[in-house]
Amino acid sequence: MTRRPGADRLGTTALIYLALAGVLAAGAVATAIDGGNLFATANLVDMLTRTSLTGFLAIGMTLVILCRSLDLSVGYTAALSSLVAATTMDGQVANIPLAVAAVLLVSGLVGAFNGAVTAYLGVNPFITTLGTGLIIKGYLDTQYKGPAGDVPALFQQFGYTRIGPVPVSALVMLALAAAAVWFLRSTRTGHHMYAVGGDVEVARMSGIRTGRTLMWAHVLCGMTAGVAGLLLAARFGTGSAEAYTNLYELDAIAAVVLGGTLLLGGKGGVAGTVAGVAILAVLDTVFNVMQIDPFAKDVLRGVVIITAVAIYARRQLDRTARRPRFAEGRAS
Amino acid sequence: MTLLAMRGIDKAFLGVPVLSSVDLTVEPGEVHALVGENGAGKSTLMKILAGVHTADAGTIELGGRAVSFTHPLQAQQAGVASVFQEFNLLPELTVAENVHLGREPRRRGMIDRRAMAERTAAVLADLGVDDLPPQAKVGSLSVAHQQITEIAKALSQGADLICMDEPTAALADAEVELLYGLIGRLRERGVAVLYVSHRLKEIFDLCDRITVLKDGRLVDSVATADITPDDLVAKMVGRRIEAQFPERLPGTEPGEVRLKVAGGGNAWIDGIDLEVRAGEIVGLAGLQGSGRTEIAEAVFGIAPFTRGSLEVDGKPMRITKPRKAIAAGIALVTEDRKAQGLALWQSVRANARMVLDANARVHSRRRLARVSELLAGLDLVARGEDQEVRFLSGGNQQKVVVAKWLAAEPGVIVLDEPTRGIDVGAKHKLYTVIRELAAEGLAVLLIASELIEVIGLADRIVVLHDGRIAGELPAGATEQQVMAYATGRGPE
Amino acid sequence: MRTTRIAAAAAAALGILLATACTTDAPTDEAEDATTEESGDEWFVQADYEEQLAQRDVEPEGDPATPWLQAIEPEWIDTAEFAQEGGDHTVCFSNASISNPWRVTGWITMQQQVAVLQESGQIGEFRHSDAGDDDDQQISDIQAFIDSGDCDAIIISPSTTATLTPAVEAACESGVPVIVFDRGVNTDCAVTFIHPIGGYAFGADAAEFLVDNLEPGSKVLALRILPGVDVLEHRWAAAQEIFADSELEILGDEFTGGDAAEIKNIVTQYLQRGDVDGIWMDAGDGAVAAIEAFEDAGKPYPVMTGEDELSFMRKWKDTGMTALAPVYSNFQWRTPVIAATMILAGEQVPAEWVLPQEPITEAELDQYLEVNADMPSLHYAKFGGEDLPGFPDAWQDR
Amino acid sequence: MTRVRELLVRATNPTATVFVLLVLVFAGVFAMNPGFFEGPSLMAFLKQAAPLVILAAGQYFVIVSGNFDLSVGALVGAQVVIAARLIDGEESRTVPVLIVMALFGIAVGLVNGLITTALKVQSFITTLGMLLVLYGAIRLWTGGAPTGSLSEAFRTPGRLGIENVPVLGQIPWALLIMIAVGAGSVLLMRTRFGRILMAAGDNERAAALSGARVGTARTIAFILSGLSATVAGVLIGGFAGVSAQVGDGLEFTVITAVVLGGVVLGGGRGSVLAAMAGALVIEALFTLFNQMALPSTLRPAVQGAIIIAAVAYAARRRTRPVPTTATATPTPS
Repeated sequence: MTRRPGADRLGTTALIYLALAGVLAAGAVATAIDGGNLFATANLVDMLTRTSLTGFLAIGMTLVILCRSLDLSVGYTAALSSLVAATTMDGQVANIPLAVAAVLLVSGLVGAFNGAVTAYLGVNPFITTLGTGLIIKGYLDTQYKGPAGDVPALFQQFGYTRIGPVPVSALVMLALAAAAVWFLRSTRTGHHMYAVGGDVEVARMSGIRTGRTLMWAHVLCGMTAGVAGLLLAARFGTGSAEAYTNLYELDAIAAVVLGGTLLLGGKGGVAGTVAGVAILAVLDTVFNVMQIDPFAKDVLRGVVIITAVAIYARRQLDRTARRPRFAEGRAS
Repeated sequence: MTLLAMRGIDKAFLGVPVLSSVDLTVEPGEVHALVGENGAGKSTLMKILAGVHTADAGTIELGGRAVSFTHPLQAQQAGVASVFQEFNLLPELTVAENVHLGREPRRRGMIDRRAMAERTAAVLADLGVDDLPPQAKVGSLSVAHQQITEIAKALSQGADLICMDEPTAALADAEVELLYGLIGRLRERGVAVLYVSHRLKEIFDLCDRITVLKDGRLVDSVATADITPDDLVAKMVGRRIEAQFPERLPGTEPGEVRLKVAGGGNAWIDGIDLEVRAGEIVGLAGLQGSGRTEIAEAVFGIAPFTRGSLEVDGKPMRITKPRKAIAAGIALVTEDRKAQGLALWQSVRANARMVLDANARVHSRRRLARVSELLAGLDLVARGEDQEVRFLSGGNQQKVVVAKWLAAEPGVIVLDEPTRGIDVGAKHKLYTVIRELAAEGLAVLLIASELIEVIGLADRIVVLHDGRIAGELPAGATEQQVMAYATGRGPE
Repeated sequence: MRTTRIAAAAAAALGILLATACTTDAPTDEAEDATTEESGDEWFVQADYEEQLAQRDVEPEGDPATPWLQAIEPEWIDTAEFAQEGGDHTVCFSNASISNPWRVTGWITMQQQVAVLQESGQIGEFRHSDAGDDDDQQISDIQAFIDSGDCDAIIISPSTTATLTPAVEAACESGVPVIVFDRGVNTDCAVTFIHPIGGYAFGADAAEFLVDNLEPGSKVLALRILPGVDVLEHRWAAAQEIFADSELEILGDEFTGGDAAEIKNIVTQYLQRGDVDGIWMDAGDGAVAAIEAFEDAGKPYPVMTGEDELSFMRKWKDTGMTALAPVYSNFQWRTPVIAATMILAGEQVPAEWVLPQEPITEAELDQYLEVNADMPSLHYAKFGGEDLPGFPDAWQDR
Repeated sequence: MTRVRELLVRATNPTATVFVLLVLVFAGVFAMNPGFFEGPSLMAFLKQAAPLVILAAGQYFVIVSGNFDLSVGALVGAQVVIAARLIDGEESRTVPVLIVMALFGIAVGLVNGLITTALKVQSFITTLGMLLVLYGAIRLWTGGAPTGSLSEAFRTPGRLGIENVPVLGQIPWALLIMIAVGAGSVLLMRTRFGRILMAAGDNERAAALSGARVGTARTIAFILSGLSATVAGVLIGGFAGVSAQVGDGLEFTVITAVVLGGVVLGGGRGSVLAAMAGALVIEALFTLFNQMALPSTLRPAVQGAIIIAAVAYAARRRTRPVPTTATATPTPS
């Protein structure tokens, strides 16, 4: 009468990785027909590079979505962080630790603001984080008239160095993802995120400090956006306010949902998110290798996201069905 | 020494007083009943004790120490555990994770999953439960096992006082026995139980002391031995209910067959032969999971019959969704009124006319005009028809659900646990209404976990076991006869 | 309890404001180096401004019939080191985006030019990637070109000057000739940097026109697309410079996102509060909506500067208003691919290839409208593709 | 005593908040520029606000039924581009193209609705995907920048009005269309469809068990949103003509407007009139910023802060525990 422990979560994640394999295979076939090789080193490097930025944002986004929240301000936070990083470093290697600390502090505070308004003032996170994004945008537009600050060459290595075909930034992203998986599984705060997203009243009645848990998710989400900002600074060599125009937040949400995390919270995880990020990166690389029109890319992305979620939804329906007691006969 | 002493507790919501100057004392090892009509303030008092709400005034002492809770966690740490009326479980998590939610054991700062599983197994063993694996996902469990998980959760907190709000509301009689056993064990271990229930039988079976609340005020606190059930009811409602079940109304005679199922079955039920005549009340009895609700769902097209035939008023029907059932003149008052019956943020009126609004085939101006009359006829207590139903008590909410279905003037009405979790006054009103419906010529199919209801109201009782009809009994059957079929033992 | 929560939230908010404010107290390099004027605008570099204004009067070298091959004060450099045998070279192009009509027009022109060069066998494969205005994406795109090792030349139209600098440097280091056009980068490692005179000249052309054609004391409204984009900021910086020395009153400068509805809203609101005599725009997008705002409010047409976008020029012709179409030469999109073939053939190219950039005046209006009579309204008059084989269909059927 | 309390409750309920806010913002505008309330400038304000108000009505149906529609901005843009390309300056094509646009709006809504209700994809994802598809497809079709041009007849509703009206000057067609859409929406919410939509947003299961076609009602809501985007597209295109950026970011503005109107994301609560008032507040706020000559760059920040504050104010009542008891005294029986 009971299923194998953990079979569910594993099953969903396995499905996502299966989907990733499928996308890779389909992409490889498509590029091969087109006369290319998706697994050429250059393309592999390209794929891995593209995972890092969305990856950082999507890891934090997974935490807030697990808590049944949302963060539409991460793109703005990342842009702000890139400027904080670049202006604090100001070309000096010695300033790097200070800059990293400043970025984590600022981005964490942005997250704390989102979390506090959402958890304690009862504002829908969609509105909270949209508003926060606007506030940061106003600040950036007023304060910075363009790129500012100077990132020393040493720190730019974060954005450009590779170990073999694997960019350092992708390794850092994977390490952070591993840490997030551990965090969700092995710490109380992480474990409680599932409870808060699953049913906030139940969580509260069980003695979980739900507001604090939600705060933590938002703070960590802010901080991963900060790390994304550090990566932007490393790759740009400077800080850029304009980075917010790229709608990174929607990419991150798409990756999380592609990764099988329920937008309604309480179910999913970072392992799936990494696969979701990878699927988007593979698509981008395939589109690039095949020279697909940039506007066709948007169309295909939209279709892929909807299709994937429709498939997950179908599985979800099957799963919630009661177990039958009698064999089905013909209809009356 | 007194375990719990609450004194002078006041609480108001939005300026409306819910509790005024309530006192409650509980001794160690005592099973203490908290009774009163819905809206009397029992749940609020319990939630204050659990740290869900904070009292506006008054003091709480636990083991002689003054305490003040602003969060459920503080109550748990002080030794007060609670089992609420609605299940407080997360279906996506395992039994072990649910039992330890908010208090996960840690080793070197990390959650110790092995310890979690071991401790859960130990608590379950302590409760004498051996068929519930700690790693099972709660969403896949039966209602009874979920209830056990709830109690295990409360117990594992090492509580001195366990509050239970309607713990048997979702349980069939056999499962209630299991709960009796658990409470007995708790009492032996010196754990006090604060027991909120509407079921007088349980209260007199289990409890040492009874505290009665009415309209947010303390009426009395007496030893169970010193009071009779009739007196207790009188204290709760302030008036004596002469007969618990109203007599059949004169002139109510079974007429034509309005609902007929022959050989009905689907994945959960099989071989269902059932007839309900106009003016007849047929009771469906059986243990939790025996297929009672599944029959209701099949008749109403939620999980339709895939085998057999179904006739309404002599016409064969294929009812594959609720719309078709409604068009055929069938109504279903569902088991869970908050999840399935009401749009809580909408007004009384919007809810009461929902079936008419949703179905062009039953909508008419005449029926719309009758809605107010129906609500009044059910003795609805509300500030007005514009009031949102979430502000109503459980009993009044249920009256809105009934009104919503009666507005469509059905020929067949299926009532699934219509009196679950509602106060005595509202219960009695519903019993009367059910009798009146039969008198008007409706075919009534009544499902209830409380056998006494089925026995007291039904003209015939169909007993289910394991998805099949185990037997049929006439009016006036005894509980023993019903249980014999329900447990699969056959006729006594 | 409630108040403490609100207080906590407020404290968090305050913390953020404080923290963000602190980090920017230190003045940035650019602000210190760049600002020589009182204006305090960090986008204004006096030397560049003066150079561009002067370049407007320099006669470019080369045939005026092919302005995309002309160059102002070129410093020719040798490219023999990049010369390769044979033809069919693989040329790679990393495009910032085609997210506005100006870039769409240019991109068509470039593709038509490539077709010609492919026909002649000079270019074999032409690969391109589009970063959709995302700097990080473009860095990846450029890296992908470098890593593939297939490119004989890399053309880059950077999305943002400062942020693409490291990626362009990396491209240079790969040994492949790099050609940058449109926006620049903060390095001169590219073999050639192709651009029209620039934003200061554009902004100054427009501002001077308003100063010349309006009475002293007239009121001018400035409409801008976005903050923070260098080519646009330079235009406004130059205009501010010129307006500061004039007796025109600047009512305000508003960001419109290039959205016609937004432009019309803003202009309408200004007209409600009083007269507007002149409109200065940093790009032509939505210029017609601004003119319509005057029509709908029943006000006389302003003296106006837009761009060489046809919808504006046609409206200008229809209304007979006093106007100027400053130009940010769209034909520059032809030059990079030609430059690539020149470099791969070992021919000399200018180190900084400054293309001519002349506004369209009322005198030339009819001529340009006639040439482009069949072109869509969001086409640019000085697109310079009239002699390409795909003309006119390629630009008409987009 | 009770009356006073009831009045207080009414004044502070989320729906009333938006009207208070509207009065405050208008008072601010009046303080800056008393001339704003003269006929012509007020009419100009309403003309320019009409598209957002109409979009808010469409978005309201979707939100109150428990969904989101993030695709409206892209749809507005797509409609304007489609109109320009298909009309291409020919007056005679105006009406056929308007019909094509209406069909396209219905089709987009239908697809959104079917994917959301039949395939059970979260509407946030459905409409985000639709946003990407529309954005890409329309540019793919036109090669990146809009082509063609609109006819004068097409531009009439968005640009012109009844001229020479005393005091007011011009009564814009857009205003009349806005009033018609508003009245239609209010009436629609009072029909059985409106009640079912509301019930479906509040408790999907209860509505379905009452026999409501929840999926159909929600799909119709998406279609109404698609149609409102079409009308808004006609007005915006008419007002200002074609540009490449039409509609960009409108989805977030309009959702903000609806939420400012006290409509709760998640469904089942709020009135369509308040949602439209929310859109007026947003437009009035932009006007206020203009009147104050607030630096352009700072405006998003002020806007963001006001939105958070307003929604937090409206939410503060909802976060209180809900009383579970009847608040009336029982009638003697």
